[in-house]
Amino acid sequence: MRYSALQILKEGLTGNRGWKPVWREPDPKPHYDVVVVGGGGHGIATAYYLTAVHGLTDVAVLEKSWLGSGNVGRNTTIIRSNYLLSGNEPFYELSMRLWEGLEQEINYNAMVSQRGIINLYHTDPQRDAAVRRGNAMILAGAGAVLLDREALRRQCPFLDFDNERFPIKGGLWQPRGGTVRHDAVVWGYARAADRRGVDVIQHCEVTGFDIRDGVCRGVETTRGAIAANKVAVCVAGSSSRVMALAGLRLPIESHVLQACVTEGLKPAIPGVITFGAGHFYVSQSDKGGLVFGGDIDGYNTYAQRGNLPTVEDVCEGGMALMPMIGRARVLRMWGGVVDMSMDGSPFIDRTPVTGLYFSGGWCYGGFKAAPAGGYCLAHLLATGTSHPVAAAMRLDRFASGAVIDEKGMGAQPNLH
Amino acid sequence: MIIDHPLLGPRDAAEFVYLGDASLIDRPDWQDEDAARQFHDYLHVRDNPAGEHRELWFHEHGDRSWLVVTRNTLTHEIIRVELARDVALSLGRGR
Amino acid sequence: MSDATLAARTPLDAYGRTIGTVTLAEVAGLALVSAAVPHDGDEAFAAALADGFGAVRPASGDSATGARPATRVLGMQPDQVFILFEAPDPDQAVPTAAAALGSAAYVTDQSDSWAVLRMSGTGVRVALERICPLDLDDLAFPEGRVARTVMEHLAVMILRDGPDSFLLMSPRSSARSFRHAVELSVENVSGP
Amino acid sequence: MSGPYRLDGGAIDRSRRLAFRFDGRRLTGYPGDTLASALLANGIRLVGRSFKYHRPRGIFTAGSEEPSALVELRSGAYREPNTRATVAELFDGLEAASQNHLGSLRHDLLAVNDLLAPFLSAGFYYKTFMWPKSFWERVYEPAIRASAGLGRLSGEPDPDRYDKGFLHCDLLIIGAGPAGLAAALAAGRSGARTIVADEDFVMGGRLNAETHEVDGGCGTTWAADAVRELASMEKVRLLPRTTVIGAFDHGIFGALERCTDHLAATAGKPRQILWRVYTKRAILCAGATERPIAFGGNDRPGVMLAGAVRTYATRFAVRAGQRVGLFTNNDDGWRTAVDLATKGVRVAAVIDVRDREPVAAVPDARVRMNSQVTATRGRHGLSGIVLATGERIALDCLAVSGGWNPNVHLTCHHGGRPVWREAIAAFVPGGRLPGGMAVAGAAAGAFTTADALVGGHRAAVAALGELGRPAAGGGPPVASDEATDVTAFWHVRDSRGRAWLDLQNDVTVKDVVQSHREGFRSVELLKRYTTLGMATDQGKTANVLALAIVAGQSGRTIAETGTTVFRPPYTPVPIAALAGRARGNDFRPVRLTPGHDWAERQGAVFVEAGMWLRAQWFPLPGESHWRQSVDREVLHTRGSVGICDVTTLGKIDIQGRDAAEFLNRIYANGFARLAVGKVRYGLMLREDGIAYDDGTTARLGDHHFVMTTTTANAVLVFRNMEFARQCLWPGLDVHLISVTEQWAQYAVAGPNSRRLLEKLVDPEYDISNAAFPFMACGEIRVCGGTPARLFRISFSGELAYEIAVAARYGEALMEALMAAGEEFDAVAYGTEALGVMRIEKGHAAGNELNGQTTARMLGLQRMVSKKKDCIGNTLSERPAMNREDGLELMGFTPLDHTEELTAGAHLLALGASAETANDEGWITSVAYSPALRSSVGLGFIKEGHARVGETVRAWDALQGKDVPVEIVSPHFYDPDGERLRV
Repeated sequence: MRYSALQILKEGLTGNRGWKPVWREPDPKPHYDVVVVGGGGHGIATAYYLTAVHGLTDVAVLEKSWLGSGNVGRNTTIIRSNYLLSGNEPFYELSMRLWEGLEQEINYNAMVSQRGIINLYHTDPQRDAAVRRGNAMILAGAGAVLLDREALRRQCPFLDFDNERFPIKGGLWQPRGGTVRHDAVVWGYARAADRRGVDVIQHCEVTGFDIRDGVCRGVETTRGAIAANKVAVCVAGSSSRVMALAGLRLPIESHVLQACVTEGLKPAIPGVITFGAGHFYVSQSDKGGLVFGGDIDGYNTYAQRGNLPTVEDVCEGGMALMPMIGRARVLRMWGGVVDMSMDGSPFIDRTPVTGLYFSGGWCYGGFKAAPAGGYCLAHLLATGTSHPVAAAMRLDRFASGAVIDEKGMGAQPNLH
Repeated sequence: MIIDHPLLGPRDAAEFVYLGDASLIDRPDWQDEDAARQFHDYLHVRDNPAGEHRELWFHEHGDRSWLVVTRNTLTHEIIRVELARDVALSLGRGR
Repeated sequence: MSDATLAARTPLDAYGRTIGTVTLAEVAGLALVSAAVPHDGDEAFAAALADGFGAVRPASGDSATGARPATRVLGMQPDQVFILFEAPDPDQAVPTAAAALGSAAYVTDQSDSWAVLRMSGTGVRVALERICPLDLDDLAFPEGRVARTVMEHLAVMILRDGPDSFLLMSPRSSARSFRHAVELSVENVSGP
Repeated sequence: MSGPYRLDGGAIDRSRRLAFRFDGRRLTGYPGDTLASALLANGIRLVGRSFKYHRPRGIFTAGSEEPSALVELRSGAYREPNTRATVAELFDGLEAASQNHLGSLRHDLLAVNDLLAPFLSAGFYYKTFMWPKSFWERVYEPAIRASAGLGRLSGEPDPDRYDKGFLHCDLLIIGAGPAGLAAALAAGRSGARTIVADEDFVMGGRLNAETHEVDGGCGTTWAADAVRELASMEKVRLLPRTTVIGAFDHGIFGALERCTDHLAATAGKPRQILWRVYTKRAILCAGATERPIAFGGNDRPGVMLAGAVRTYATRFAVRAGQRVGLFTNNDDGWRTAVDLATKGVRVAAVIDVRDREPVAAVPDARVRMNSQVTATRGRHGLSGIVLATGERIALDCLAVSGGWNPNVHLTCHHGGRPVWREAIAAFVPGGRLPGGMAVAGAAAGAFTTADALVGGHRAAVAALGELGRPAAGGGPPVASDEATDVTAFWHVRDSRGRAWLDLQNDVTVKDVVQSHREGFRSVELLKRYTTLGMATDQGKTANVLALAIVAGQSGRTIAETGTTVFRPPYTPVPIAALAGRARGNDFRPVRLTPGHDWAERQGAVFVEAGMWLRAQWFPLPGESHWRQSVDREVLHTRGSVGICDVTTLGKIDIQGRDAAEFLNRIYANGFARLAVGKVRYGLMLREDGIAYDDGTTARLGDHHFVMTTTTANAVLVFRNMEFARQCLWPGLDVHLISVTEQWAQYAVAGPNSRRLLEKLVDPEYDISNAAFPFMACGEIRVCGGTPARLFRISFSGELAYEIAVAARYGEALMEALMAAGEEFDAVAYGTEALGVMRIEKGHAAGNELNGQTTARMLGLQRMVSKKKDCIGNTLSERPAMNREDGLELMGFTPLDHTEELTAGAHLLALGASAETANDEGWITSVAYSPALRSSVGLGFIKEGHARVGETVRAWDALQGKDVPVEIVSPHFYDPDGERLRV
C-alpha cells in the first residue's frame, strides 16, 4: 500500500478500516544470506540498504524486543553534519544527504525538519574552534554559517546574550541541521525493507554465535538457531554484551544519556540550539514539547535511567542560556544506554571473526548517523570493502594511533 | 547516588569524579617486550560488564581519595567501597 | 630598594552581617597550614603534633583541639591534616608549623587559600539546608566534625565549632560568590 | 451557600471572598478553593480545547491527574502555561486564561480539525505531507506546529526566584492520606526522623473528600488531628504542597515544594524549592487514581470522574452539575451518588454495567443495572446521555467510575514493572522497587480506609524495625471497610461516535484499534504511534483503559500486554525549579585574582577563562579600538617592561622524599636531576601519548617542588597526579596540595624587568644575571621582609620573571610593581598581549594543546624521554602518531602584510580545490605582531618543516577569506632566545 494524501482520503471516508500492517511478522527461516542483529535505526537501515542498493533480499533483522526499542526510540531526534575531523565529517554529511531524500525514497514521512542547528560560542578560543569546524564542514559540502551576535539575535531574540557569566558572542549555524521524528525512522525503513523481502523479526533475542574455526556461521536465538553467511551486529547500548558472546572485547563503555521533554507549548524555539558554556541543547518538537539534554551521567551503567544531578545541571544550562523557558514544565525525563568509545567516534568494521561484522560505538550521536551507518555497513557486507567515508572507523585504530578524537579527551569515554 | 566512603561514611556521588574500570590500576611495565600491546589493551579494551563492575571514583570535593567502588551496572547497587591505594598495594604496586 | 611595604587584604574585607537569627562573619588572623605525613611516619607525626601543638591526630572527618591558642587540627585526607591556629604575624604560619613539626611532616601554607566565614545563630542549620548536601543533624555531624564538600558549585570545608556555629572555608578566588551563596541561603529562610 | 452551584459545608473559608478572572470574566471563590472548584462553583464547564481536534474540554478530575482543564495562569512574564486548574489554589487576584484556541474559547476556528477527524486518525502524518518535498518545512509543519502545542510561554525571562535544598531522614512518607498519616504517626511517635510530603495543600488525602469514619469520628477531623500531632513533633517535618517527583539511586528522592504558588506574589522569596531527600526508608502512600470508561462522546465537558464529583461536593462544597448521573462498574462509584444525594444534589440516574441488585438506594434517581451509556448530547457541555436501550436522560454532569488504579509510578522508577491484580482489576506495585521503599494503602491496592490505615501503620513499624528502632506502642487507627467491589469493564462496544481514551491528545478507541491493525502491537509502539499517554498527564487516567483495549484486540490478557514505563517526574516540574538559583551571574561561581580590584580600577576589560575573570587589556583614554591597547601593551613590554597577572595558572605544591622521581614519571621530559634553585619547562602526556598540558616546575628544595599548570587544566592535572600517586605508585613518598589560591603571581617581562624588580626585592637577595640566571628560582623577600618566590622564566620571550607573594599581598604587590615601574613607563598587560607575545615566540597554548596534538606535532618530540618510564611515552610511539607526513606546528605570514589571518582557516595547496581530501591543516592562533608589523599565525600543516618558504592558502570560506600565506618557522621573534638570557 502506497501512502499518499489520496489514500488517507479514501481510508478516512471508509472508516480507516482498510489500513494494512506496515510489516509482516514472519517466523525466522533456518538460513539467511545476511543476519542483522538489532532492530534499531542502524540495523533496519542496514537491511534496507542491503536490499535497495545491493539487491540482497535474503536478509533478516533480529530484534530482541519491539522494533525501535533501543536508542532510536529514546533520543533527542537531532540530525546534523557539523563535525570537525576528516574521519567523521564526510560520513555524517553522507547521512545528511540520505536524510534529505529519505521520505520520498521510502514513502514514509519521518518529518525530517531542517530547521537548522546553532552551536553558540562564548570565548575567542571557542570562536576559533567554530571557524575551524565551519570550514571543515564547507570543505565536506555540509555548509556552515558563522553568526555574529546581531545575526544570532534576529534568529533567537530570547537568548540571554549578556549572560553575566558567559555572554554569547555568536554561533556556528548549520542551516541543514534539524530534527526527525525518531520512531518514524525505524518504522519507515522497516516498512520499506519488509516490502523488499527482508524478514523483520521482533522478540527474537540473540543468545550466542555459531563460531567454528574462527568463522561465524550463524546465531543462536530465543527462537532457534539461524544460520547465515554473514552476521552484522548493530546493537548500540548492548554492544559489549552481545560481542562478548562472540568472545570479543571492545574499546567501549556503556553509559546513560538522559534527556527531558516539557509539556506541549506553542512554537517558541525555531531550531536546535546548543550552549557552548554549559551542558544544554534544545529543540522544540512538532507536538510543542521542548526536547533537551546535556551530557551523559558519566558512570558505567546498563540501567536505562540516570540521576537527578545531571538533569539539574542541564536545566541550569538552560536557564542560563534562555531564562524564558523557566516556567515550562519538564514532563518526562528518561535515559538511554549509549556505547561510549575510547575516542568518541564509532566503528563500522569487520571483526577478528570471519563473517562477523560490527557497527557500534556511536556514543550519543547514533541517531543522526542511522542512514549512513546502515548505508556503509551494507556496503561493507555486500562488497567486502569499507565505504570511503567510513574507512577510518576501524576497530584497530587505537593500536595504530589513528584515533578520531573530536573533543580531544583521549581514552576516557565519559568525557567524550 | 551515594558512595559509602570507607573513612567518611555516606557521601553524595556529586562530590566524586568518575574515571572508569579499576583495571586502570594495573598499569603495564614499560620495559616488557610487548609493552605496546599491553598498554593498548590496558587503556582501551574494557570488560564493560552488565552486573558487578569495579571502578575508580575520585573524591575530588572531599578527601581527595581515589576509591575502588564495586557497583552493579544494572541496578546501581554498591556492593563494596575500598581505598584505591589499599587495592593498589594489595596488587603489589609500590614504587 | 623600595620603601613600600605590602598591606594585606582579607578575602572578604572583614565582612560581617546578621540576617534574621543568623550571623555571618569573616574570620581573620588565623593561620592554616597543611601537614602531610611522610610514608611510615605516623608515629613521629603523632609525637610531633603532640609536642608542637598539644593535639592528637584526628581521623579523617574529625578535628582535635590543641594547646596553642585557637588551635584545631582538621583531619582532611588519609595522610594529611590541616592545622588552624592563631597567628599574629601571618608570615610566620609556615615557619611556626615547620618549627613545631620538624621533619615529621611536609607543611604547606594554606592561610591565604581560603576565605573563612563563621555562620552562627539558631537558624543556621535551616539556612545551610539550602546549599549543604551533608546531614548536619546533631548525631550525624556533632561538634568538632569537619568535612569537605561542595555547595552551589563551590568547594567548601565545613567545621562545626558550636551547637549553632559552623566555620565555612571556601577558596579565596571565589570568596564573593561564596559569600553571596551563603547570604542568599539565609535570606531565603529568614522572615519577610 | 452562594450561587446555584455552592453547597453547604466543605473545607472552604466562607469568611472571605477571593476575586479572580477567567478569560477576563470577573468571578469569585473562597480560600480553600482550587481554580477548578471555583470555576465549577461559578457554573463554568468549558475551560479549554483538546490538542488535536480542538474539542471542547472541561474539568475532568479533582487532582494532579487532570488531563483536560489546563489553563494559562497569571500574566506577563509570570504566565505559566498548561497549569492544571484542579491543583491551582485560588488566591485573590488570580488570573487564568483558556488555551489552545484560535479565536475565542467558544468559537475556536481550529475546531475545524474535528470535522477532518476521519482523515487525522492515528499516524496520518506519517503517510502524507511528503509532496512537494519542500512543503514540509514551509507549509505543513508550521501549520501543524501552530495548531498543536497547548499554552504559550511568555517569551520573557522567568521573573521568580527558585531554590534547592537537601533533607535527610530515616523515613520519607509520600502522601498524607489515611495510609500516610497512619505511617507517619507510628514513625513520629517512635522518634524517628520522618518527613511527610503531600502534593495537596491540605493533608489528609481522600479523607478530606469522603465521609468516612476513623476511630469512631469524622475522618476529616481525624486527619486534621493527626496532622496537628505530627506538626508538634520535633523529628517530624511536614511538607504540604510538595510533590515527590522521582525515586533516584540509593534512597534519594526529588521533591518539589510549591512555596508561593498559592499567593498573589512571592515577596522576594523562592517560588519553589527542589528538595533532594536522602532517606533510609520510604513508604509510598500515594493513593490511587480513578479511571473512566470509554463510551461514545465521553469527552464532553460535564463528563467527570465520579470520585472528583464527590470531592467537589464534599471538600469544596460545589455541585458539578444540577442534574448529575452516575456511570459505574463498581461499588465505590455508588458512593458518589449516595454522597451527592445526601448533600441535596439532584442525582438523576445511576447506570451500572453490572447485572446485579442496586448497591444502595438513591432517592429520585433512575437506576439502570446491566446498562451502558452509548452516547452523549451537548455542544460545549453535556446536556444528556443515551443508553444502550435508547433511553435518553437529561444531565449536565455524568460522574464516571471505571475503578481505581494504584499510583504505582514511583515504584517503577528503578525499572520495576507493576503486576496485574485481577481481584481489583488494576496494576499494583511489582518487583524491583527502589531500595528501601515499601508501599501502603491504595497505592498498594488496599482500597478501603481500614486497610489503608492498617497498611500504613504496619509499613512504618516494619521500616522502623529494619532501622533497629522499636516502634512506640499503640496499634493502627480503626475504620470500617467500605464496599469496593469492581467488575472490569473498559469500553462500551455499542458506542455511537468516538470514544475517548486520552482526552488531551485526542486518542480514541478507534485509533488504538487501527494502530493494532497496522502492526503497532507492543504497548510501546502503540503509545508512540497514537501518542496515547504522552500528554501532560502522562496517561494517568487513560493508559490502563487503552491497555485493556489492546489486550482485547490481541486476545491476550492485560497482564500479558503489560504497561509502558513510568518515568520521573510524577507530575511536571518547571525547568526553573530544576535549575534553582543557577542562572545569570549565579550560573557558576566567579573566580577573581587578588589583583582583580586593582585591574578594575584601571578600567580593564575582562574575559572569562573557565571560572576566572582575567584582564584582557587595559584601555587608556583615547584608545578606541582594542588593538590600540594591545599593541601598546606589547610594544611597551618588549621595549621596556610590562606586568601581567598570571595568578590563574594552576600551582601544585609537591613534597616528599620521592618527589623528584614522581615528577620524572609525570612529565615526558626528565626531572630527576633538576637542581635545587632551578626551574624547568615540562610537557605532560596523557597515557595515550597525546600532549595535554605544559608548564614549569621549580625545585625549591631536595624534597620540595612547586609546579605550574595551565589555567584550564589545573584541576585535571591535580586529579591525574593524585591517581598516579595513590593508584600507580603508592610506594612513593610524595604529597600534593594545591596552592593555586595561596599565591598571587605576576609576570614581569621586558628588558627593564630586572631593574624594576631590584627596586622591590630586599637587598640581601642578588638577582643579577650571574647570580640569578635564566631558569633560576628562589624564595626571597620583597618590600621589607614580605616572603616571596621569584622564578626567572619567560613566556613573552623577553628577559622576564614571575614573582609570587601570599594572596593577601597580591593587590599591594601589583600596586608596588606599577609604582616602581613608573620610571620605566611600565604597563600592565592583559591576556591579549600575553597571547600576541606567545604567538610571536611560537609557544603552544590552548588552541594548540587541544587534546589532539602529539609532542611531535608541536616540535617537542625530543622532550619525550625514551630512557625512563613516564605517563604516555609507550603509546606515543604508535605509528599513526609518528607519520613522516604528519602535521607540524609552523608559523604563517600573509604574503601581503596588510592582510589579516584568521584562526580556524584551513590550509590548502595553491590551486587545490576546496574539498576534504585536499585539507592540509589549519591555522590555530593568530595575532597582529607589532614587532613584525604583520598578522602572524601559528598552525598545523603536513610536513611543515620541510616546506618552509612554500606558499599555501589560508582558506576561510566561512568568513569569506582566502589568503596566500608563507610557511615559516613558528618562532617569529628572537628565534634564538637571546633576549631572555641577558
